[in-house]
Amino acid sequence: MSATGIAVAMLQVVLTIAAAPLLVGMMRLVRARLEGRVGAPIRQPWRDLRKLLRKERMVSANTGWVFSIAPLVLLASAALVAGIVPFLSTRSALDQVGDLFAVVYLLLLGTVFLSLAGLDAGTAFGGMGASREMTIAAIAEPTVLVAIFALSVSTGSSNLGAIVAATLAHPSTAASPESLLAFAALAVVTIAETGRIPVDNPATHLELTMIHEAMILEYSGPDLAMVELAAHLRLVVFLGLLANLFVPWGIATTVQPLHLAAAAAAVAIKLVALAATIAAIEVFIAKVRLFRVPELLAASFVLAFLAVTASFFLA
Amino acid sequence: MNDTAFVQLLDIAAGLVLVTSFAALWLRRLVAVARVIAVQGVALAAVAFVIGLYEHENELVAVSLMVGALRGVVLPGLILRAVRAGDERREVESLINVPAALLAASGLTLIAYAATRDVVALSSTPQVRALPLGVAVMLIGMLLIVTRRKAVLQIMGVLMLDNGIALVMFLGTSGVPLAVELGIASDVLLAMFILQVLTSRIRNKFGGTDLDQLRELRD
Amino acid sequence: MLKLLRKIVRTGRVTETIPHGAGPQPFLGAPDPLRGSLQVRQVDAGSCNGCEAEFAAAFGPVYDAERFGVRLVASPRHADALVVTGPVTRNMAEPLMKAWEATPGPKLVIALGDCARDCGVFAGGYGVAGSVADVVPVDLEILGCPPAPADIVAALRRIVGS
Amino acid sequence: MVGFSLALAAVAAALAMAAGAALPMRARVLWVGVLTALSAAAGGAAAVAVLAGSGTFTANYPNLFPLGGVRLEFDALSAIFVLATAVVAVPASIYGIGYSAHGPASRPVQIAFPLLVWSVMMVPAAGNVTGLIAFWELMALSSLVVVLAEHHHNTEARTAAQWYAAMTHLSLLAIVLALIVLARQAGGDSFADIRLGVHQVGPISAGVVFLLTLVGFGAKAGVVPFHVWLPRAHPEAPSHASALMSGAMVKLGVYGLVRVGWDLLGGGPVWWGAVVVVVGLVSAMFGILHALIASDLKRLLAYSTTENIGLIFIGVGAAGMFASSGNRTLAAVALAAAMLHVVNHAAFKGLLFLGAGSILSATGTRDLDRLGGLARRMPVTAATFAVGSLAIAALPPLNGFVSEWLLLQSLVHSLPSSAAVVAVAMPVAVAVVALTGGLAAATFVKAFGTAFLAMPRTAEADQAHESPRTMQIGLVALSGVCIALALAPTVFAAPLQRVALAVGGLADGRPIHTNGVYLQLSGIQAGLSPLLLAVGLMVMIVAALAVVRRGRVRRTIRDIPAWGCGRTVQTARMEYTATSFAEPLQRVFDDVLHPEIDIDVDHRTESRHYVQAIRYRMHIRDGFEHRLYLPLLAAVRRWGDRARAVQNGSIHRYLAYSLVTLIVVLVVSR
Repeated sequence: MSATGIAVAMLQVVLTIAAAPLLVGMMRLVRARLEGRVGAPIRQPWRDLRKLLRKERMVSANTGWVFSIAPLVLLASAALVAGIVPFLSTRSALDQVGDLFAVVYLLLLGTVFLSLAGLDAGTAFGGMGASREMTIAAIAEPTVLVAIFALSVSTGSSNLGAIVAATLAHPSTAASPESLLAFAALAVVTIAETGRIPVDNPATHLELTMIHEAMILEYSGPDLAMVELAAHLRLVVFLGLLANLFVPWGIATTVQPLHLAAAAAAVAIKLVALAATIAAIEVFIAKVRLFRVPELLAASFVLAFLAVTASFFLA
Repeated sequence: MNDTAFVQLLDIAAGLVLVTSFAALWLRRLVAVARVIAVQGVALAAVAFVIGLYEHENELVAVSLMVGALRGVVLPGLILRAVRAGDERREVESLINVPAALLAASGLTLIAYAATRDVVALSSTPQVRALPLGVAVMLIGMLLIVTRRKAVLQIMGVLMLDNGIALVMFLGTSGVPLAVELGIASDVLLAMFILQVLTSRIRNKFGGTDLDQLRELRD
Repeated sequence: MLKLLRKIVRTGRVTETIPHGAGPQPFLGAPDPLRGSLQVRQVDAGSCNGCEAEFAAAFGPVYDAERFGVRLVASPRHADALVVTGPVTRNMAEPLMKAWEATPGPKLVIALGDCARDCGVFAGGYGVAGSVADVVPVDLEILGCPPAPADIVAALRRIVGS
Repeated sequence: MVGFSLALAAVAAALAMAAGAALPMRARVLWVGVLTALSAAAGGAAAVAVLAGSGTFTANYPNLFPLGGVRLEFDALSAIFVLATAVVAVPASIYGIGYSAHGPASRPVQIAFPLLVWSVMMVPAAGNVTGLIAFWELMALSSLVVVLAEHHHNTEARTAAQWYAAMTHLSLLAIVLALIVLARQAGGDSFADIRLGVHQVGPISAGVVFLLTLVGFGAKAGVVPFHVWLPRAHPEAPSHASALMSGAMVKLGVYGLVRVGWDLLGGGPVWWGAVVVVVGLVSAMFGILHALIASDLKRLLAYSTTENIGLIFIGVGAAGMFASSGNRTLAAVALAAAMLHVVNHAAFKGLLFLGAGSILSATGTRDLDRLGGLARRMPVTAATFAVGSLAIAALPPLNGFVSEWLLLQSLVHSLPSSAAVVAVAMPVAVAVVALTGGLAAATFVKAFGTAFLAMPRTAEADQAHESPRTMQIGLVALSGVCIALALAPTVFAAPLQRVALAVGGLADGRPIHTNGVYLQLSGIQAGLSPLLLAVGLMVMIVAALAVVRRGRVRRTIRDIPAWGCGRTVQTARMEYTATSFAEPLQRVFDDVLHPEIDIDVDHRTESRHYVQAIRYRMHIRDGFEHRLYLPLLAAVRRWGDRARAVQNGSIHRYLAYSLVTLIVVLVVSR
């Protein structure tokens, strides 16, 4: 583990945290423009977070230590993942610390803590959100791991740096059926895990339809700021994984500042394009009923599964 | 067209044929299923087109254009008309639920791969390596026929089955003679007409084509 | 889908622009952290739903309150301001109190509509506990029966200061 | 050193049994606990010595039994299982001191527990067929006594013991048959002789021996369809004994399978591994689904044991498949994953059972729907149970994640060049492992969340209090083990190589490389450093705290009512229960679980339009028990009734039976 590697990892974490609320602001803006509105400025999520940090923190009598540490664990796991995922360079020091499996399970760690916090609130809606979140997390898991399986068959490793490097070395694999199928599968999971339409509606006010929002009804002030920031970060991490695993061009394979700056620009363009696409699609579709979500995830599982069979047999 | 590009295009087109058959199991609206089958027909034509271009067989290219017109436009168009003509509910009614059907189809795909392993081992051309896809599409077409209740969907299943057979032929023999394809196409067309006439008769007589109700006809 | 896309393209932007130089008169009681970001929890304390309709319109495409950093939230824990409508009925007095207690400070209460201010035509009704100010401390009142969306947006702008 | 430790373990166990028989109650509980812990620690020391490389220890006691002697052969494979036993037995024994004071302090249990610990450690140490069977039976009987501990006031314990006795003897029967056939054909009783003579065993006999082994040891391991005794016996046994049974005893099923199938028989065709993988897949899925819907905490843990044994079987079976198709390096990785999971599961499942025991003794119930709010009342139990829950849900940076990671790596890197059956099995295996991982996370969020968080749902839960000091020591020790195993799995690199070498028919080479911090696998380009992951998480948490503290948080307001959407009363009845938490997932898997739902609606007498009461009952049965065992039992009963006709009390008929038997014997033996 070299000092430059650690520096790259820290840089990634800081930049991702800085960019995540902006990306969410951009998605809200795209949505607003398609709805014929002006919309809030892109920096609005940062303003909201700054304000939340200056508000009171309220802790109800029912809750215990789980409620208090859950936002920290959620945010820390998302931030750590932001250091592992190759956003800027394949030379991040954290690349050897954890591979794609570690990334998936770290994100699950955050989900688990948030669900526990939802239960700890002791309200009906907190438990409801927790139960739904774990349901979706559990049935999304096979899709994610099987998609990783497909990726690591064609590249020979589950390490993120290695996958990216392999795609860079053989550009044609990016358009092979297995990586297209795996991309589609992971895209569906990304939408499910980050609570976007059609699985969950991030802007809903009706408790009965909530998933993510129901768990955090009890959080306020700085705790809420951490939960929100973590949700933004997770969105960026998932989108960044999609972008850089399948279309890695532009990423730096060195640690020279110039290359890193170019890589930052490249990944920013990819993220904006992906996020804008998702936001635009959301305008066109409605949220599905909760009990139809398993069908959606089953379909994504089938895509991942086909990706594995394709990589086994067509290769 | 160089080799890599050929392999990629072939795999993507053949993969699309398989993915559309999964989509046909997944979708609920009859109209959407019919459209997906149209896409499948176009993808199938693309397979033949790519092979024809790569191997410089003008006959195959011609066949591919015909296949595209027939299976991508004409037959699905007929089905769409049949769907729109029926005043019954335009939703798929299935004997098994969607996730189960999808998992079953994944299982069938694995079986197709396992069953064709020996054939694939004989030759290593990209066409032959994609052969299991065709077999899988055939099996999924049969699954569709077996598990769905409406006669219209059975017709779509037959068409998918036939698409699978055509895919196997294109991949396995590197080009079907024009005459054979013409013969098969006319057979399918004929079958479609007969089925359509039958379903409309049934509908006129009994007001629906739910197969479970067709059991009443046996005496 | 294509139909919707065509509609989007053809409609374009419908939000009314704010006349130039019509900056809001700052509301002096607004706490500093709330500049530029205001999360609102709406509480219907017994309204006829006229105010709700106008309030919803304020967040619609034409008035678009969201462009000033105002957003509706689902829980008072997330909120900076409670927008209360209607005369407070007996059954809603306690929930309103609870919602106010559940809101983390610094917080504001905005009474929306004439009923919220003085119970309007419902004053003295057997089911009415009183105006909003009788139950929770009110910081800002928006008058009208119901108030126009433009007035609502103007009042919200006084808090966020933009 | 190894010999001395094993002798010490035996002496301590004997003393503990003597203490259990002779001393008065208070002293009895204390001394049994201390001496059993000493015995287990001595066994653990021997295991550590062998794993560290002191070589295989052998000893011979030829005249112990009339017909055959006992031979001890303590190699690395034995050692890893003995280590797993020691990991759970030492804390469980100490925990038992406090736990037994309010419960199972009777003489039979206090004698049986040390015997159980010792026999569980001696089964892997046995070096011949006679010894293995003798220790096995000793283990079965002592555990049966423990399951029966509370039979006086609990009829459930009696049925549980009947199921357990039946399954354990089915298991013994199959094992004895398998080993006798093997010993006979290979021409020797000791394992060394069998290894030498195994080439004389034909492929068909080898297959039969393997299948019998799978049935026999699988029944002990609690894999589907032999799992039925687990969810009955584990809840009824005293909790520290459940911890030992679930954490260590069932693992001996895995030990037996590996020892006989891949060490003594030296491995076989691909289908051996494939069968084990399939059994593992079914067990993992079935176990976790039933754990998910269980609301009895100990039943949940028992089903989760079936799931984890399933995962270990997947590892072992995959290793077998890889070895048979020629990829012995990958086989070593898969075996390493399975063996590491054996140790890890011993630690966290032991911990969870001890935690369940603490809850049981504090509240008197195991029903999650009647618990809640214990985190504030039992902070030590809550914190340790949280560690166990995170570990068993395979979440980083805890130890369950490390073994699950290894398992996934070995499955994912089965290259397309291998046999068709491998290529078909591996995607399915990865999907099932992933789904079990996700469902396990949901299950343990449910278990921890409904037992410990929010408000208590009943008065018993409200009046709960932290358990005695000795029980806390057991809990803290085991969670310490979990954390240590999580942060430093690298110390297992060399021992796991020794285990791989000990199983000659399966693997060779060094599965794991390490430079102290990183885990690296041979033949696979993938790395992991659980230690640095943990450090990274801590750094991020500290950084987040620092940033948030620096913001001008005005103040923290505590002890206010929760926001219940303005409802005037907010009671614990409104919380999600364990059953409601699992409901969406149960609905997803309706086709597998087949819940039976009854809804009774009572109308008011005045009008049918007004409802008086609605009763909703949902019951989910164990499909295998319902469809396989109950019909089987009914059939046995019918045959039994029929057989009674044979026995009608007439002395003439009995004499006629003797005559017929004599004639048959004469004819057959000629």
